[in-house]
Amino acid sequence: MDIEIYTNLAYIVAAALFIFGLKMLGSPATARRGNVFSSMAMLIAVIAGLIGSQAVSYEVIIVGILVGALIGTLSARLVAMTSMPELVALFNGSGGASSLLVGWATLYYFEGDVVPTFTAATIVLAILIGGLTFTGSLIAYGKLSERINSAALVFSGQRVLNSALLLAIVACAYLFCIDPSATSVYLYALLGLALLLGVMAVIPIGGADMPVVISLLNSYSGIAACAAGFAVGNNILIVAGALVGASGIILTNIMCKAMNRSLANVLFSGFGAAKTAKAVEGEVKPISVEDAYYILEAASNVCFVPGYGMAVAQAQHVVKELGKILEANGCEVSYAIHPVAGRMPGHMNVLLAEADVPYEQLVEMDDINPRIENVDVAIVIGANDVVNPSAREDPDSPIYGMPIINVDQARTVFVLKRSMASGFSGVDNPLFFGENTRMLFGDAKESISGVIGEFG
Amino acid sequence: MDIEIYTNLAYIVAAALFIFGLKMLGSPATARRGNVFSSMAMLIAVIAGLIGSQAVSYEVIIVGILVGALIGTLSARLVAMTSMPELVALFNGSGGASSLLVGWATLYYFEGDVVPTFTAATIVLAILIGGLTFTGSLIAYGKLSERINSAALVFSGQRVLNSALLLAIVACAYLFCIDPSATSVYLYALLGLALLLGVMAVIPIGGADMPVVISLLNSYSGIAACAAGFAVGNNILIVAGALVGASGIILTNIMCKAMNRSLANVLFSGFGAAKTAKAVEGEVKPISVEDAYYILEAASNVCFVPGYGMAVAQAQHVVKELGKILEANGCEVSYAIHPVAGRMPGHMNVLLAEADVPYEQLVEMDDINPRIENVDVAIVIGANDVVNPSAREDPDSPIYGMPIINVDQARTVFVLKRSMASGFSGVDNPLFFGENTRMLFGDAKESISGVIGEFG
Amino acid sequence: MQIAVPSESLPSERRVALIPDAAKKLVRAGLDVHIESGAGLRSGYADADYEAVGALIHNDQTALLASADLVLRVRKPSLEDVAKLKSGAIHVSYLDPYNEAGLVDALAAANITAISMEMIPRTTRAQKMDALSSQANLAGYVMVILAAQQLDRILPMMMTPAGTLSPARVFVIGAGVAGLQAIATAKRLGARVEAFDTRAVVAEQVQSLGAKFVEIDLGETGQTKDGYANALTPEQLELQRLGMKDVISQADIVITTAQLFGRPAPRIVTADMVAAMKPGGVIVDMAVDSGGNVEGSEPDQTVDVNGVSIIGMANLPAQVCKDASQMYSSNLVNLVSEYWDSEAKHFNLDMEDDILQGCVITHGGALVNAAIQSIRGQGA
Amino acid sequence: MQIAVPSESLPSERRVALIPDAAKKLVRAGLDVHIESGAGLRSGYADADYEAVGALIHNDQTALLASADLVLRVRKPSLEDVAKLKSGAIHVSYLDPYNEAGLVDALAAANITAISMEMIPRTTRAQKMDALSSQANLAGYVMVILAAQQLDRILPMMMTPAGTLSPARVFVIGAGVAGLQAIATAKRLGARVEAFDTRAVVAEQVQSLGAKFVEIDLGETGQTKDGYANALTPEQLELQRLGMKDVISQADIVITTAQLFGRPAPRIVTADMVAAMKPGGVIVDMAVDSGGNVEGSEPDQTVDVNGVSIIGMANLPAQVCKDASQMYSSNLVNLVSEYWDSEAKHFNLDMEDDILQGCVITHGGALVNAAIQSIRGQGA
Amino acid sequence: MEIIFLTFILVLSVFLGFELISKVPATLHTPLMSGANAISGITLAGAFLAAGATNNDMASWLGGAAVAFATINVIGGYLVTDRMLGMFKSKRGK
Amino acid sequence: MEIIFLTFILVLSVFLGFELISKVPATLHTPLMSGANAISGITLAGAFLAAGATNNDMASWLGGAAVAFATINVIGGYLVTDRMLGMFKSKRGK
Ligand SMILES: NC(=O)c1ccc[n+]([C@@H]2O[C@H](COP(=O)([O-])OP(=O)(O)OC[C@H]3O[C@@H](n4cnc5c(N)ncnc54)[C@H](OP(=O)(O)O)[C@@H]3O)[C@@H](O)[C@H]2O)c1
Ligand SMILES: NC(=O)c1ccc[n+]([C@@H]2O[C@H](COP(=O)([O-])OP(=O)(O)OC[C@H]3O[C@@H](n4cnc5c(N)ncnc54)[C@H](OP(=O)(O)O)[C@@H]3O)[C@@H](O)[C@H]2O)c1
Ligand SMILES: NC(=O)c1ccc[n+]([C@@H]2O[C@H](COP(=O)([O-])OP(=O)(O)OC[C@H]3O[C@@H](n4cnc5c(N)ncnc54)[C@H](O)[C@@H]3O)[C@@H](O)[C@H]2O)c1
Ligand SMILES: NC(=O)c1ccc[n+]([C@@H]2O[C@H](COP(=O)([O-])OP(=O)(O)OC[C@H]3O[C@@H](n4cnc5c(N)ncnc54)[C@H](O)[C@@H]3O)[C@@H](O)[C@H]2O)c1
Repeated sequence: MDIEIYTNLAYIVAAALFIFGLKMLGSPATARRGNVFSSMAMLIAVIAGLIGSQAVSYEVIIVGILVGALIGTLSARLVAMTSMPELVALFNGSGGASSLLVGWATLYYFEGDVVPTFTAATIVLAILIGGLTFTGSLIAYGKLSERINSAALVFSGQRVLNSALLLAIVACAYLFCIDPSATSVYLYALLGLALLLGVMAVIPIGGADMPVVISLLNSYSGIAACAAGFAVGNNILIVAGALVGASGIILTNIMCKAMNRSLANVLFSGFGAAKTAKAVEGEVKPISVEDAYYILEAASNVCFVPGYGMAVAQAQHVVKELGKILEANGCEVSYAIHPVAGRMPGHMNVLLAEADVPYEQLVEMDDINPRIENVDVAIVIGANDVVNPSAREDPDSPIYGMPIINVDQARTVFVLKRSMASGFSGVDNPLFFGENTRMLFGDAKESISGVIGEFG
Repeated sequence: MDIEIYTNLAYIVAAALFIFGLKMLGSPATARRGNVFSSMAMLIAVIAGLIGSQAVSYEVIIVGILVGALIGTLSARLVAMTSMPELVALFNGSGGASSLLVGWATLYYFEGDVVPTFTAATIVLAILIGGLTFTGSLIAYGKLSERINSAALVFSGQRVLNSALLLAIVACAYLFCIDPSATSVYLYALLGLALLLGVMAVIPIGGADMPVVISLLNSYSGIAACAAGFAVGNNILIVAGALVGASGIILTNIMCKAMNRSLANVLFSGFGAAKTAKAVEGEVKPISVEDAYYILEAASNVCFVPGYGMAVAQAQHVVKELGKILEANGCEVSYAIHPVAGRMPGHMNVLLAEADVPYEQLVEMDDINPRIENVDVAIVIGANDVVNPSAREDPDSPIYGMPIINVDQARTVFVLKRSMASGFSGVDNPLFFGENTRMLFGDAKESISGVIGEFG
Repeated sequence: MQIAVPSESLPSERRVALIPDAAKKLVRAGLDVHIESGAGLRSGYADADYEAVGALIHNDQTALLASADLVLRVRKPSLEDVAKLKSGAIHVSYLDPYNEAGLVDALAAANITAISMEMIPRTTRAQKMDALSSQANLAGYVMVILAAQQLDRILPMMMTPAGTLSPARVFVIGAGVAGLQAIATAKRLGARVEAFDTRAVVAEQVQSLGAKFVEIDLGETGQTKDGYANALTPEQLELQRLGMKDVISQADIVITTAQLFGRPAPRIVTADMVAAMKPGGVIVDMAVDSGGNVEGSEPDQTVDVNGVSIIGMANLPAQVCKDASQMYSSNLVNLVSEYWDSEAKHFNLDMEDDILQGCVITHGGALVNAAIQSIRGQGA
Repeated sequence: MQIAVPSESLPSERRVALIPDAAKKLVRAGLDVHIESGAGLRSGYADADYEAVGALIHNDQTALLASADLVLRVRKPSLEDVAKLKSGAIHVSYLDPYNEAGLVDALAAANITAISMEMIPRTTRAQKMDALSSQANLAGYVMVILAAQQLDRILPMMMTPAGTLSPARVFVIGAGVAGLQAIATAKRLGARVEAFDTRAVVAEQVQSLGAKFVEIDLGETGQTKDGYANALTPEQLELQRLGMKDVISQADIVITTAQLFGRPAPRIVTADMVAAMKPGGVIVDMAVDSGGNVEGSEPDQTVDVNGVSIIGMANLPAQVCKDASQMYSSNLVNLVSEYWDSEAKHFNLDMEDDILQGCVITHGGALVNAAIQSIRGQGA
Repeated sequence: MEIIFLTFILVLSVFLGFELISKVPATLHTPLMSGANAISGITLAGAFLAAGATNNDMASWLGGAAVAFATINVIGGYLVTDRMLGMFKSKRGK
Repeated sequence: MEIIFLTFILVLSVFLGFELISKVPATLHTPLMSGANAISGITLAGAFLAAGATNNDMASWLGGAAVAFATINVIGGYLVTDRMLGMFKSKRGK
């Protein structure tokens, strides 16, 4: 009893350190110290756990630790910096496997005794989520390191198969919980199904989305640790697992936003979303100020394309301010001026000179168009006709033949305007429906100020 | 046992609702809903607590609730809006009293049994903090409603008395814990001392600081509830109490900053700080961007006083931006231009026109000086000579006789500059050492951008 | 294909139809560019600059015109010039076809394809050839500089040890291309700017430049489909005058830019309004050439009316002839390039094209322009 | 106490020493203000405006001067004017005391207390009376307007359908009061502005206006304690010329403001630099009156040197005479108010006062000014 | 062991309390304080234990008083907070 | 009752986890993920229970494997995170 109290006191200290560590990891200035805090917490927790386990034999433990430490150290030290994400995936898989094994091993405590249903349920969770994390991470690793085809793998009957898989898992889990034991066939079925689930969940996701998948699986491995914690009744597993589970979800969400996707889209794209993707083409995709921030924060080449709306909103000063913030963020910034933007020749020049945008950053249409593909984000500020692709593509358009700034060929386009209304020439603009276009509705000045606020 | 599980499940739900409620209370858009959430949480917790208490007789409970509800409802409904802060103080005092009583009553459970030392300690805490909160809140109420003299009460021997009081409390607490019982004389001594402590802690604080004191006592009452929770072993008391205790401390801190004082200053000013206050006169008081934000956020009349440093920092655009944000915040904004500010006649006009500050907001020195006392915050942006009070006061100064903008007579002055260096005329500036002056060191543009970021 | 750029015959015309940079583009496109000696001199371009880009210099204007397939110039040709052109040649310049019936007839008779730069339609696609806009833009800037130079005050506000100078008040009437640029320039100089236009749609544009739009309720007005203003009824003009008198009496500078295409300009500022201005005030009348918006304005003169100066400079863009020439040349090059097939070395004058339908006045020996024809119809 | 404001005798001097608003302040302070009829006319102020604020109008200048205790004017008096003054009167105006030895002697002989507005010391406290600064400030603005009007280009950048016009380049030499205002005005108009000054301390001030400071290493320079520049050695001048030639050859507008107080201005822009400029370029020489910074500049003329115009306007502030008069009047009113005891109705000329020590030239029948005395000493 | 759990809960709640409140505009200082104050009336849930016990008169009297005081805090606190917040309605709506 | 406490702890931890991470610059996404991943190796503390028991061979084998896997996660995770963060050193320092 005494030992239990002391280990748990140590766990409390460890929990506090984990909390500090995670918090500090989220900010550039403190991230490294945060990692040290968190590793100290781990040391305390592990030593306390070791003492608290009141182990009878230490051989297996020592061998396990030695093997694990060796593999962990070597791979962390030797692997090239560029393959870090794969490595994290592998480590994450180990965590999942460990949770699965702990859950499984717990069953053997009860030899002969009845396993309480609650414990059985937590064991099932630990096994399921641990197994899913394990194989899911392996597949993610494979895709990232291109050991397996990194393209999304979609085959007919996939949805049916996945549905069947889920059904089977629910059934086995139920049957196992009714009569839980270390020798239950359902246990083995569950083990297999969990591993299969991980594979099935990740194969239909493309390689480019892997970082998000890993982050999600990381969150899962926290949940798995949490479930294992319930199974063995260990506080620190629950606290640390829950912290990782919850903050992992948030981080995943942040990453999705930075990639311009919803979490749901990533979570379920494996189950048939690929099919429906085509259908949403031609849809207007609004974006929030916050999401715009995440994308801009990660961009390294931003081009502003101002139009009459910037003048109406008198947004030139905030635009310049955002430009400077982006530059400070290590981003290349330019202002592409279309000759007829605005309502008088040189309209944009007057405004941008007033805001003291250096002449060097102003580029002409003919200079920006050849390198527009390298622009990560083209921010169209209240321009419309001058970025209307139908001037280039649609011979029936009244503005056909007018050269435009080809923002539709930039990686991402933000269009800042108040509505879907057309511009001076009154023609519709297919740009707004583009695949890579995001509409940031609202007064341009307010929208930009909002984004600046997010950077603050 | 079953009941205990269900009440505790209810407590979990309540805890979650409390957390949501508190979070939402911190933002204008959601505050009201947050209060509703929190009150729902309270309802759930109270009902669960009532059922979980497995009370034998309900008479006392019902009478207590009726009396409390009547008083609470009537006072909340009838008291004028302007006396809200006093009322909150009274309510807070009731909370403290309740914790004290619960702690005290717990002793009677053990009739004959030995009270565990831990429980005794938590009881002492509940009584001490509860008692302190109770009388402290009453004094705060008295000062606010001016039923007692709202000035800080300082008398000779106060420090000695307070030290003796603290010593006595420690001694009694120790003696009580050695042999805890409902009939211990030390218990009664503690009760008395706790109540006295509350009085002694609050009387030396002036009426103007009462809101901070109430916020702090509020935090204490949370801690008292938490201690009572430990005494009776009730989870929701611990969770809710700790939440209030911790968030109360943070809120107190925020309020101190908005008042330009440190928490330590408020906490200990009663114990003799009043004596040393004089000595710190003539000291430079730097301020952080964050603290500047809190003060500006609460200001209703702000006057910018630009000088040459604004030109050097090219801060005109961000200044204008901050001006607009303040206006949007309901604040009156003006720009006071000293005729010789800058390095050429009309220097400030050029800059502010570039930033498109409306001419209507520019005021001349002779117009602002008569009403400078009404200015909550004068923000001096890289000006120095033109706000140097020695031009007004010190006949030996080389700039004696030059009319200046009397920012030193504004309620608060922020001086934004990079160092303590002197300006064009090379004379020292006593403004920087003023009682109501805060130095915001750093490049003016960065400082202002920082403040804008805080508003974001 | 031989392009000829004769010198401008009007001595006050300092612009040139083709600057060396523009000539270079045409040479590159495979056209032979011939320049009359000294054509660019008044804009600061020597013959050598043209030769450097591959153009040929001619001393004899008559020979130059006679051999040209395409003539580019700023001002309308004289009747003698028309006589010198070879049949079938294309002639591009300002023409003033609404008022120059005789010249148009002569061009038609000589079988010249005459393109009038004023008649480039105001469509989005034609903007790059729109010389009216490009020159009006510069005129807007010039008017403010002239006014600032004439005014006995400074435009910006200044708070100085020697007191505060209040910003000058500038009132711009007509917020078209020139008016907007005038607003922008005056704003830049720090003046307090107000503007008025009969087209209510431009209020937003005025505000987008940080100036104030003066609201005067005139009832129904409107604009033609090309973006030109409709003429006002006499009652509306009276209403407008009353509404503006107040603003004018407080203004230090008044700039009028109200032109009605092809017709005499409206008289907006009357003598009593001028009289109401403070002595020292300045008025710039951009429409002085087409009748004048201001009572008492005289072409190319600065008239003093009780201390108020009325500047009536006719050829405002020529004040900044270097930039004006550059922009006009660009317009011409854009026009030529649009229809020049550099593969086939052929000038592709497709008369179905909406731009050409607007700006070609005579072709194949006849008056082909619908707008001018309809005016003639009325006249008959 | 009777104050007299005679008309300026120089026909080109459009300023007036006291505008009605300023006269009002003096009247309120209990002084009798007498104005010669028509004195304010050239700045736009009628006699009636003065009468309205309580000043008296005189037709006879001689009588006016003879009865005055305090004379306020812009330009230095003629010897005849001095003769008309009554003994013991105070005379405030520009005086040019370094060069006008005869006039100074005459003033001393006539027992006039002569205050020279150029000699107001440049202390922070005296700034409100500092007419040199207030007028130089306006001159800075005027120079840019004049140059912009003369230039055959526009100053701002414009990206238009007819091509991009690059911003004009403006080079300001001497970043004192006038130079800084010139920089600010050119920046406002959208030009690309560079500036140079021998005093390295102004680099920051130049940058604070958004312009570029041209660094030329001249070795040791420096400024006097009053903030005026020291004269350069011949070697330094040569270094500076070389360094600036490059910048000048690219500039569209060059503005020189380098004056050395009381001495001939340095010759900064030589003929070869002028020749290196593009045709159409414009130079404005503010120092033309004290010898000229630019080779070939002529007072009150615009000289054309191979297409480059050199504007040598001597009295720049008079171009904006209304504002210039307002500021000069303010300076005078501030000076008078500083020493006028309105209780005791007494003019309190405390010769220990550091401002008066600087600006009073003659007093009590003698030359009292230390600076002028020391010059005389050297001369002897 | 129960103490351990309680301590765990305490520590986590304290951290959560710190994290929950970050930037609060000045106008919300008083309502937030008042709202938090109402929550601290949670002692009510603990007071029932004492008030409902019949075994000891003193305890149940103390408990009754505790219930009354806590109820004042709870009811009064929520009502007052709501009244205060009602005044902001639609004034701002970020 | 223990389950109740554990659930309490779980709920509070989840809330805390949500609150802790708010705005994270893109450059920190991977390190933060990796650092959090290392924390999820906490299963190690639970794996000892199984690995240290002699009473059942199977359990101790499973436990041993669990220990090894978890150790990989912990050691590797912290080292990799540190390596990544080392690269930012002094690049930014808000
Ligand atoms: N440059 C010239 O000299 C000149 C002269 C005359 C005409 N034009 C013509 O004007 C057009 C110029 O193209 P453009 O792309 O600059 O302008 P545009 O096509 O007229 O589009 C401007 C867009 O800005 C948006 N907007 C207006 N106010 C806004 C605000 N406060 N915040 C955010 N968005 C706002 C409007 O959309 P919402 O209403 O949905 O917000 C509108 O679609 C061309 O067609 C050109 O031919 C040019
Ligand atoms: N208006 C005119 O015509 C004229 C002409 C000549 C001289 N003057 C003289 O100039 C003075 C004008 O007074 P003033 O109050 O405007 O200026 P000032 O007295 O010269 O003070 C300017 C202050 O700005 C600060 N500063 C410089 N760069 C900064 C930056 N990047 N960020 C923040 N602060 C910065 C400096 O302090 P740190 O170094 O500590 O930052 C300095 O103390 C008067 O003495 C006047 O007589 C005026
Ligand atoms: N579609 C295009 O690409 C394109 C190209 C060039 C110009 N435009 C548009 O065409 C419009 C007209 O251009 P413009 O400057 O050549 O026009 P303009 O020279 O014919 O007239 C100048 C301005 O004066 C105004 N006006 C006329 N009578 C008036 C009166 N009595 N009082 C006050 N104002 C009066 C007109 O409304 C116009 O705004 C502009 O709005 C411009 O934006 C469009
Ligand atoms: N203390 C005060 O309150 C006060 C009042 C007015 C002016 N000032 C200061 O006095 C200084 C001079 O004022 P000013 O404009 O009347 O001076 P100025 O007219 O004597 O000279 C103009 C400028 O030309 C520069 N110059 C001289 N020789 C030059 C050369 N060879 N090449 C290039 N530049 C040369 C000078 O350095 C000066 O900046 C300014 O810096 C001003 O700020 C101070």
